[in-house]
Amino acid sequence: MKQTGPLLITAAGGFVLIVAYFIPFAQNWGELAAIWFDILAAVAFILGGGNLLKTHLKRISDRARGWGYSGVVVVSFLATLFVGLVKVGVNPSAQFPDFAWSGQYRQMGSAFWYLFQYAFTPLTATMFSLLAFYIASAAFRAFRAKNVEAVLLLGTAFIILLGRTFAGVALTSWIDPDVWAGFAYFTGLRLENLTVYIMSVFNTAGNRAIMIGIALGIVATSLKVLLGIDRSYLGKD
Amino acid sequence: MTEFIVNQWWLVAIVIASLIPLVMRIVSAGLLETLRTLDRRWIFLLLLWAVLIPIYFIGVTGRTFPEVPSVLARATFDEIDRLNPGDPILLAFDYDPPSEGELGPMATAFVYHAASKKLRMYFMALWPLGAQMIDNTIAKVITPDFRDLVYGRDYINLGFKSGQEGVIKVVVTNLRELYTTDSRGTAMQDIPMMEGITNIQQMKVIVSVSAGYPGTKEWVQYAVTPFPSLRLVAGATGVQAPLLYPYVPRQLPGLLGAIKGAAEYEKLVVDAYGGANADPKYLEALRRMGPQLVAHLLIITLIVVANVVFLIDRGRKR
Amino acid sequence: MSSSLKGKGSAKRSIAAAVACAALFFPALAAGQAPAPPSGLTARDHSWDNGTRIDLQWTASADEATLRGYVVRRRSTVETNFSVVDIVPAGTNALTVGSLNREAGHLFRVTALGANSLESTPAATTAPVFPTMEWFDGTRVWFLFTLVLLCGSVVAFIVLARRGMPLTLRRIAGLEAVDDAVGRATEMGRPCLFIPGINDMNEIQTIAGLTILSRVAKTAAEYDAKLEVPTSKSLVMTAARETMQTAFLTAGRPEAYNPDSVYYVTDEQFGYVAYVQGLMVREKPAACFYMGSFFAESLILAETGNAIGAIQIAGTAQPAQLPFFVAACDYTLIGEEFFAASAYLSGEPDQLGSLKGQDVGKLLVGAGILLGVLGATAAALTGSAFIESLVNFFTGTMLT
Amino acid sequence: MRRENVFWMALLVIGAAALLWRSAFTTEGMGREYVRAVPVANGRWTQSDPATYGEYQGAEAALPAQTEYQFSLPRTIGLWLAAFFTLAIFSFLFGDNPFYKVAEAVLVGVSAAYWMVIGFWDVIVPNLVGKIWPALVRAWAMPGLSGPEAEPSPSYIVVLVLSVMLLWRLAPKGGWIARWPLAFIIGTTAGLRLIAFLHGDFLVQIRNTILPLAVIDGGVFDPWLSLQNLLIVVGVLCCLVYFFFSFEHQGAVGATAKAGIWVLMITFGAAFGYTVMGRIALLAIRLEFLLDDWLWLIDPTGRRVAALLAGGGLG
Repeated sequence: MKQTGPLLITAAGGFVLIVAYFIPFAQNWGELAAIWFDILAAVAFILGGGNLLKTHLKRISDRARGWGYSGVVVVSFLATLFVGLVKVGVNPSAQFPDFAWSGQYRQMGSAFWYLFQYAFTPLTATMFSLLAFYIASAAFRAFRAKNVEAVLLLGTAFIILLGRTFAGVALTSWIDPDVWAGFAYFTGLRLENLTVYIMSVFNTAGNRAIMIGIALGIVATSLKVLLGIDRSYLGKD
Repeated sequence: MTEFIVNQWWLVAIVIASLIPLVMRIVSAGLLETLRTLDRRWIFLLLLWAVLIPIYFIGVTGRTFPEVPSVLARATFDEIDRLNPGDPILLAFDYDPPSEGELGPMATAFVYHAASKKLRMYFMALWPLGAQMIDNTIAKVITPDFRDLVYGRDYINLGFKSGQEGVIKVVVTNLRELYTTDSRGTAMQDIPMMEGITNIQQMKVIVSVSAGYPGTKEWVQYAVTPFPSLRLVAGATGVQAPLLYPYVPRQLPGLLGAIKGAAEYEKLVVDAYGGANADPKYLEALRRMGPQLVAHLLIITLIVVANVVFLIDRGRKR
Repeated sequence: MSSSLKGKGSAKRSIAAAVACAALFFPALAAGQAPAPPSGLTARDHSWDNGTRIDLQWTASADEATLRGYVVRRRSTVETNFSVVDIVPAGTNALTVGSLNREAGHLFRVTALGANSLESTPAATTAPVFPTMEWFDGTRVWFLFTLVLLCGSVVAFIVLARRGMPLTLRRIAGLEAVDDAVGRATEMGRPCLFIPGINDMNEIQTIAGLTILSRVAKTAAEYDAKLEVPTSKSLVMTAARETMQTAFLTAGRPEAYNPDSVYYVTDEQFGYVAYVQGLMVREKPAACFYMGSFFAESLILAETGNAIGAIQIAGTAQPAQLPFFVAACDYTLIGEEFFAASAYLSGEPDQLGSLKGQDVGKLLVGAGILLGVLGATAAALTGSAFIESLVNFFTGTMLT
Repeated sequence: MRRENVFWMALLVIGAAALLWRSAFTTEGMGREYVRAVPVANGRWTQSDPATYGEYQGAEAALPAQTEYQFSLPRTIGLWLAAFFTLAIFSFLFGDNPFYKVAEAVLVGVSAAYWMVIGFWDVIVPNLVGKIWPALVRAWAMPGLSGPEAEPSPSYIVVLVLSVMLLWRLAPKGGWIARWPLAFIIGTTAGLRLIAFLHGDFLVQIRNTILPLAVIDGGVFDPWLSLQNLLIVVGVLCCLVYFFFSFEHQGAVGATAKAGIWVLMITFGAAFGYTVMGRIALLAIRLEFLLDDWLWLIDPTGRRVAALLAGGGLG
């Protein structure tokens, strides 16, 4: 029961949705399943949030290395949760001024908005911007002409990098039919055009093949899940 | 340039001072050895200066690099520019603050273009934070510069709906099924510009500004593929753009890739509607192309240097 | 082929423009007589559909030879004005109107459009027609065919493999390295880190990643290595715990399983990566596995892992992130290889059979592309309408 | 390395001192936020919209005792915090340090709660409670709920049951019950994705690859477009061969697979090049924040130039 039940639910859920795709009156079941998933994922936040609290409270009580930072996690977590759920500092919606809870929880000027604007946004955006540095160091370290594959990888990146800036355009702007009529046949070699060709030919071909392969991989994986061949996440006993 | 260096001597001093340890290292250990064992933090520092100095330079002097719009940027521009005043246009903003740097200028330019053309704008978002991005863009463009446009008559924020691509599937045939109110909670029947609008197929153009899933790809898959008469143009991040090229031009007639695409489109819009002294806030991407250029050149130099060192070493081994 | 499509579209548009011009600006200039009207307009529900289509049929106008085409108009019972649905070229006498509302009845009018841009009196339907919904969507019958073909080949090879059909497979670099990496971490006395991507359980890549986790966890249990799995989604945490527990049980060391080694961090992509990045420089794992759906964080993880000198094995089906993994990791499973990895790692016959089935799928794709390309080329070279219609049937009906 | 660290610390201290001096003792100043009071709901509340220093100066010049534009202390504190967080994250590039650890802890705590709050107000309230008990939600948080949305949907009871089963894990016994909703999620995901990828990506990509190898436009043979089509078709086929699992990559198959890898490498190189652009822009916007919003060193959009507010021409 503990294992066959979930296996049956998996198979039934999946096959019903596959069949529903061909039956007009059931065609919106897929969307319904997606909405249900969102609800379940939102409910699961209780598990995740609880786990987060548990992990960090344990570190604090154990006085584990760096427990002070766990304290910061717990405080910022609980504070944000409280001001967001209780809508601290949120005015009712202008449409319904008599409904105290009708305001948007992320309304400008509310406590939750302050946290969003001055903590969440700068922190996430700066984390994201670290990528600029990492990309430079990766380019320096990994792009070495060790073999044909590596040469193609770095050569293409090189052309795109140049072709997408003003400098690249200037570099090959001498290939101009106005300079010499014969250049009319070679304008394709101008960097900005070369970039477009690489994107529309090789990039298209490569991505298409990858996408076709991925679709086949997803078909096989989904089937294995539905047939109960892949089932490690359903536990044992 | 010289004037800039003289006036901002302190910045020059900081940059030079910060590089002194590296120079000392090169002097003591030799250039090749330094490069071979280069601490990646030196690369980080070089990149920081490569981005920061151009920003500062452009910020002080106000100069930008010229942009030549590419075919795709022009195609995007034309898709919107051929519309007539009052035509409905859907603006789907599926991104969040971390992608603001790339997509913010595009969103601004799209709204500026649509507002200048007096199109009826319907905003919606599949990302929770997209609704915020819509409000920000409206506050940046429409509220200060198009005071004659009225909310509910000329533009509307339908807000965020959860359900990812499921939302697209539904609104393509029946908008009212999911959207009974706008983001402010006003019922649909009380909004003048919603009269007669029952689904997304009535939009003349769909503009998708997206940073990932769900985004432009899902709009192609679930809106344009089943209803090929829909016209979709997109602004995408540099990461997303290569994945969208396979859809160009049949399913996706216009595509702006990364800050470069934004700068090209910005230029087209500002040239057409901004006048001689365009508000600098509409030139954000053009300004950002400066640091872009220098950083690109730095990365190219790094690749070249790394390969020279690599080839010298390989030559010695043989 | 694409040019012919374009041609048709622009012809339609130019006719529409002509109609508009004639009607709006030059009513007096369009001298001459309106053409004879079409007749006998019938409207019937389109069979085997999802209730959005109606088939129209009419008898040609007597002036068919000189016509520009027919203008089809529609209005539902809740609307007051007719609106143009389509303008079809002369010689056509049927049209399927789509995207209709099932709740309302629909009325149609067809007029002939003369060479002088004058329209005839309309042929009209009298009673409103309702599109009805059948129990099977006939437009998807070819898709059903493809589905059965592909799923069938996967299932068939799974069955064959169970019956003992010998299977040979090519090597995938990187998969052999999984066990070695865990082993090395054990020797060095340092932990292993497994990142199952940042998407939730509604993503097949996450599920595929967890299947690989079960193998990594089993090896870790055997070697007695420490394995840490921070997750970005609560549901993934739940599923990963089940996976780990099962793996430790299979390895015969259920007592070594520590549920706290799988934990939730935050749903926010960059919050998660900020945490993992910090974790990596502080705990210095010797082996890092990135298996699942990744976005911008891929390079942050891979570069940090590189800086601490960890062995890194990545697998994802996010094409945008593959370049970064390829550049910064020791081994990368590209796209389909990632989905194949669990089959390779388990070595069970049914798993390997599914790989054969995928290969048959690729053979079919290759054959289909070759046939289609040959047909399209032949159509372009010979200009044969028959071949073109065959190709159009293939791309427009079978492949939609 | 030691000496270098001392050098860096010295640079940082000098820099910080210069900033403080500039903020406190010069006319330019730095890092202040201003707001504009806007009445909402017929004047029942005032909302503070962001305003610029330039607007404030303009308003002050026009009417010295005005109250519409004001200096905002909470937002100024927020701005300085944001700048601190930005620098703290950047400091990780130099090495792990207490500033980064604090920023990381705040980020984890705030963002985890942030997504929970979104899940509660945007998913659970409208899509679960609102479907099962719409009257409650209308009377409480969503007075605008109306039409078919306001009808109770009994099928959502199923989700409620699944939710309870999912949370059963917290109970001391019967944790396996939580596997049922998990099985439901995984099963429906497998079914949905199988169909979506096959119908969306798979067929579309095959269809788009069926291109004529000889392009004849208006009766004229177009060699470039023909070559382009040929390269695309051959490229796709070679890459597909690379993904074959049944054959060792030797002989002709090996050569084709090799060509496939080459196409893939070009694809990856192109994607890499493209991404660099995006990432630099992200760094640029953070540095713009530091230089413009916080330090007031540059002012590309003229936000600190006193503007004449009356009239305010249209764009």
